[in-house]
Amino acid sequence: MRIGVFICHCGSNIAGTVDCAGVAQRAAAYPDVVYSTDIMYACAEPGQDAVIAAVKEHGLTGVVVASCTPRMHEPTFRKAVERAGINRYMFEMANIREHVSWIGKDVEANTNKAAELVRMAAAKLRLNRELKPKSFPVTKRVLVIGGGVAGIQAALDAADAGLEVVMVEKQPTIGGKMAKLDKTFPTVDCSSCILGPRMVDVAQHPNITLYAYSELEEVSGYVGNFDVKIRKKATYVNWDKCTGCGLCTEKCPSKKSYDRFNEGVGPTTAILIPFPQAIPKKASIERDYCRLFNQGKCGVCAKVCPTGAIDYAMQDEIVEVKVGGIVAATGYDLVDWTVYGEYGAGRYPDVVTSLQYERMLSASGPTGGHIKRPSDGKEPKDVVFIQCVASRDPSIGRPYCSGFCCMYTAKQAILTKDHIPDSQSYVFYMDIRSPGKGYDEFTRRVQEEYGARYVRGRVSMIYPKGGKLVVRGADTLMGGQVEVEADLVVLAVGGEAAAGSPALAEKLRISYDGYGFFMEGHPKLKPVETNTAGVFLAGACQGLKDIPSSVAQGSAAAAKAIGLLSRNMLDSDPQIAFVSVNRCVGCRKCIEVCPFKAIREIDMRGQPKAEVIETVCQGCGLCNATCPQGAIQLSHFTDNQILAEVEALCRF
Amino acid sequence: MSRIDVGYFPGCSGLGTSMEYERSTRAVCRELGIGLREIPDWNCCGSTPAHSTDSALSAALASRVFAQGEKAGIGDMITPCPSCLKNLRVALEHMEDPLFSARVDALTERPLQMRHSIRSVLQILIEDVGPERIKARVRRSLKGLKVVPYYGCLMTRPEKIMRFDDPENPVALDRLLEALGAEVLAFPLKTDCCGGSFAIPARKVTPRLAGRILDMAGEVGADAVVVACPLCQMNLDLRQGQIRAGGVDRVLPVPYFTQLAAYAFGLPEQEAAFKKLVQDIQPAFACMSRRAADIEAEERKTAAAEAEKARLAAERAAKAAEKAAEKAGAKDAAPDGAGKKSAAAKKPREKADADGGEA
Amino acid sequence: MSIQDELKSAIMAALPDLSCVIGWGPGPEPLRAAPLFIRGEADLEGFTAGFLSVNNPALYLPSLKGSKVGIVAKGCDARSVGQLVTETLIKREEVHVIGYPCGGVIDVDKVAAGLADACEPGEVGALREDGDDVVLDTPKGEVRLAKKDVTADKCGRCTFPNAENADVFVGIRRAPAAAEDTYADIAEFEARGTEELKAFWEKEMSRCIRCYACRNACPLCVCRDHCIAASREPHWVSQADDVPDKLFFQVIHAVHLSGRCTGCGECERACPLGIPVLKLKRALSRRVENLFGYKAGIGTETPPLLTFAIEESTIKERDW
Amino acid sequence: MSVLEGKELRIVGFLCNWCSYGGADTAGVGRFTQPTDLRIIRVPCSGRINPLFVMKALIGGADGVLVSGCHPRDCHYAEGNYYARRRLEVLKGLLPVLGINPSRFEYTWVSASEGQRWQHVVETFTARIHALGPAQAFAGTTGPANHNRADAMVS
Repeated sequence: MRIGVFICHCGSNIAGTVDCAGVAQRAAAYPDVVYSTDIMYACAEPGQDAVIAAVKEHGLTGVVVASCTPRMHEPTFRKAVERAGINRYMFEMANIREHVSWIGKDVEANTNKAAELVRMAAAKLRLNRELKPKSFPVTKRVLVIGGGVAGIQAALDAADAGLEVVMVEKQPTIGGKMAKLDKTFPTVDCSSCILGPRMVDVAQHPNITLYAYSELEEVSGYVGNFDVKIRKKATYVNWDKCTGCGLCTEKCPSKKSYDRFNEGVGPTTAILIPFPQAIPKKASIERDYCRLFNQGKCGVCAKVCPTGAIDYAMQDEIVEVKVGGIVAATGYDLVDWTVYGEYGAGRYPDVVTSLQYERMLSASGPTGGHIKRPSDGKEPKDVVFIQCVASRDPSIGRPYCSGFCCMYTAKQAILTKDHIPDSQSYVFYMDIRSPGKGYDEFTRRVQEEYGARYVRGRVSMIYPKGGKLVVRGADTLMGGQVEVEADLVVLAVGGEAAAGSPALAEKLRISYDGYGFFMEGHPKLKPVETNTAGVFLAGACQGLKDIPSSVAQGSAAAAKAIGLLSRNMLDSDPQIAFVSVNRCVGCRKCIEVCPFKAIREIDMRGQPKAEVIETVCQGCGLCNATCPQGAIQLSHFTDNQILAEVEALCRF
Repeated sequence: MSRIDVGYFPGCSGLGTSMEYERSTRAVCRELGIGLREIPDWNCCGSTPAHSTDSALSAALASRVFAQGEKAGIGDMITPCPSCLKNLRVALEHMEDPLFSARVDALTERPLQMRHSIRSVLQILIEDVGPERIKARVRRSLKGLKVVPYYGCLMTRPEKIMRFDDPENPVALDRLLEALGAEVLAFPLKTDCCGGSFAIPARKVTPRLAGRILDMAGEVGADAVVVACPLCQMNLDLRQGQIRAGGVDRVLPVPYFTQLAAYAFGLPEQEAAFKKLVQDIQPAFACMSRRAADIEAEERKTAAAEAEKARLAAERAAKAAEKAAEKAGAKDAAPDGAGKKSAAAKKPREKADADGGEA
Repeated sequence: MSIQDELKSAIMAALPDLSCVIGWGPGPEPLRAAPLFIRGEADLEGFTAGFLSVNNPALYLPSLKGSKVGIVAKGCDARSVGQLVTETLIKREEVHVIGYPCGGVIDVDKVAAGLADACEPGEVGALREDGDDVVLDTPKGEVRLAKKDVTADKCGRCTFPNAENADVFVGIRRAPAAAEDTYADIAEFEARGTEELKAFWEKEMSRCIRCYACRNACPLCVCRDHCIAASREPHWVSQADDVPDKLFFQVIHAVHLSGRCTGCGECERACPLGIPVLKLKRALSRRVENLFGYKAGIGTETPPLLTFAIEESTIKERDW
Repeated sequence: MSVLEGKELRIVGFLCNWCSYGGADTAGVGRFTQPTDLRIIRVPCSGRINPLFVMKALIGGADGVLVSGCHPRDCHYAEGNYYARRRLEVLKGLLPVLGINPSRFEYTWVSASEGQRWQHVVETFTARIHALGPAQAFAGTTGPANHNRADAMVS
């Protein structure tokens, strides 16, 4: 091999504490190095041109650039060497900026260290092999998981672009959290009026197939060609026959079911259509509350149903689809706030969550849009809002800001005044966080025009006294304690990743953080991609966000999916594992550990052997470290390449 | 009854302001088979004022207490005072850090050798003795006495140090008082501040905070506020004049739970030491007796009514069974089966009669 | 009927369905039995199962995959079978395990020590068990040695004397020699300190002749011809005859067996130079057992290094 | 290849590309000064790290070996670090019986944003290795030094 070494000064960034010429001189003596020089800015156009010129002039077959981190410019230089006519993988970088010049001032030590890093890079490069990507066809269909506003947006955008879309929603209706809201900030628009038409679009779009009351069972395959199994949970109502007339829900004798859609504000029936605008507008039976399932006799709904849609023997069903890309839009849940003893831990009925309050405010909610205290049904006059409940609280493992509570609390305070003009709202807050178009103005309006009293401080205790709730807290601006006698307390409960998010992440093989939120590919530059190719994120599942941000991310995720599936063929990264079949003894250990199910067993003349599914392999190398005889190797990070690096460093 | 032997740290207030706590604690522990071995030549726990000036000095005082225990072979000890408890626990916790421990050891010149634990009297009564055994020891039930349990700020907090009960809504004292027969009322200010720590820096605050607790206790209809902390007791009991001056007019006795336990166990006044309280508890006991009589009368009435109801129900069932048997008998001639049925139907009736007779 | 005879009839009963049964038969010397491949009644002559049945017949199973094979198994042999099955290196339905209660096996090196100047072990004419003793015919007359003094170390700490996973078990199950493996030998060894141990291995490995007998005797070393000790791709060790390379081979063997080694001790027994290479494997087995409660070859759970837990209750990472 | 005699010791680091290598980059960008002893080998994932690489380095003359990957749950490849954690934790049990001071090896988790933590890890580990001093070779080397053999491997 003929190796060329280029030591970058990076202006004075490297040259300030590394003798670059000295390093180049030492590198010239390394095995197979035929050309070595230092260079002012390797990444700039003249620098790249110099590399290309040297390749041609000296007939180089491999290049080492010692400069910044490969996480920055490896792609740049790979392209450059490719332009020079060398395979892009016949290139190595030594990180002598972030790992040398920027972290030490001792020129002698830095120069020595830089020279050794170059030696390692050259030693590895000698074992590099030319790698070429392979291409494969894609399935032009997208799976959207979650039918909240983010998922709806992603589905509609992708469907409008001509892709087939499969939407899976866990609940019997799409709409998500937004469908539960009465109004939206800062325009105080009717939430269901703006969301409703979008939901209808989903139902009517010829390119969208909706599986409501369904969950993702299993995902296999890889970008462009995922095989997805969807579990359609039994609704005990044949939706092909159900017309959504609602007769069954009127006659159902079990009237004490927990009303999931209404957050338990009022009871509901065991067979139900979640709300009037539900999509699909179909009835389903909550088995836990149905008399027939629990007491063995009833069957009223089956008797009254005009189309004979009720089917008590219905079983879950598995549907299999092939998709090319996946958008996860699973949203969030409210944190279980009853961990807070100081707010009564759920003992006081007149302490409600913000989402329950939305249902009370909603004209289509169980109270018909009248705000009523759950304890006695009376109209409250003094309403206390407590912000940052289960947000920004490390003591319960929720140190993050939920981001939307400040705004919806302001909105709810305004709506309270609208509903009950002689009411007085109090808002306990930590900070008012209202960045966003028209947001800060909104939080000012609630104070200035609607007379909500904002108290900066935490609430230490809520306790009942004479039919009221005493809310005691600090007023950190006035420097004292305040006590408010409230008729109703609304907790602005923060959000957390939707229940089951980690399990879904495992199925999708994407990373998730300690709170269960899915990890984006890069916090700045890849906000909707994940580290698993072909899986994208939209909405609060990636991190809590408000409606416009969720919608924007839904569109962004759709754009990524559309971009991906606009091609007929995809290229695979060649830095993947490969098997030398004659060394493989078929012990299956690599198959066992592979996080991506990218290795399968094949039969080769009666012998079991491992085979890498090239399009699925992500190149982690776990199999390589597992295989006792080293029969499976990770291209570009083979045992020999790493050993060469180790040995370049060894003293003995 | 199994005996429990444990080291005992009375704390300074036990010798003065909370003599009644100390005296009743010893009596109650004796009655429940808890052998108290007082730490020989004990000293201040380091709570006041050392802990606000020098944490190592404060811990050194605590460390000497443990060292004195060690001399007597005592590793586990209890104390009635939550403030002592907190300070001794904090010292133990901090001394887990070798650097801090070294500072303390330099002061005491006597590094601790044993593993130490310290708990409150309330904790040992609830955790080691348990409500059942306490209930079994009651000779003079507190039935009819309406009480609110007041834990104060320290008994369960800081959570990480005290590691006892729910920090916001503790129930240990509730359970104990229930075992003694008292009616424990829901009391939302269980762990509120009594103002004790403001007694010197901000004197006006104390009666206001203490007043709030008394006011709430009165509002929920309590005859007495039951406490477990000498400082709380003093603030709530001694300051009722100041509190009245502040506009809260509630006169309530503030006994220690150990005093009530001593009373319920039938121990003499010199051990219950109610005379040491500023607010007389006797009116509360008078209330209790009246109410107990009412309750018992009510209970008799309901028992009788229920027995009557049961009797009627059984009668109805028997009649129905007889009817069914007749029908069955008419339908097919199977006298065996029918006979069995009616015999079975008769049984509850006999039983109901017997119950009714007893009532 | 003696155990030996019972085993013979069990073998004959099973043989029609099997390509062969592996047991023990006459070896090169009276004290050293050799593996015996029984294909018919005639092969049963000289069959032995007992004190001299040292070799682990499970060694041959992976190479006989594809046909159903029977083996006569001591407890430790059965653990090897169990581990091979767990790792799907062999199919359970392709093995017919005939178990018997093992009372320990001979350690010929210990016999040599016991014989002292009487003769070489190879010169012993026959071995007879007599109660707690063994009696050896030597050119200089009978030598009587306590059986426990000539029994292999592993048998003293044996917790698994009976092949619990056997298809057929002959005889009455024996109580284990020890309730659990305390790894006291490893603790004692480790207590010698790193400096002394470094010198120890330098000395031991300088004697190593790189014959790979340790590897070849190991029933779980299934790479065989593809061992990375001899490959160029990947090239983990050089062929130089120096201590670091030879030691590194032992490290490879130990690391490859971590969470898999059943402690049959064949590696150490096979070493012609008596280098105690089992120590390294046992050190790792102890660690695996402490961390994951896993004992290789018992039960069917996935070996701990081929799986993981999201929260590891026993691993406390260093907090920096 | 020699280190700066008397100044440096030889510490080999194996870092996963996505978290810890990024963390070391972040430390560099933040100019968090660190000792110069460490040489970092970049691998895609801590799961790629065969414990034998660690042993190769230690027997080959590294005075210390440091492995760092993504925090549990944050693995770019979802599970690699979980396997690494088990394997490296087990490996710690081999060092003392081999006669290698177990303090010469450590593994930890550093995310791409934890530049300061990386600095702290490097400082702490380097100080630890300096306290132990240089490792002694296993006597009995007769062949040429290892890297020369590496050269020989290719040619």
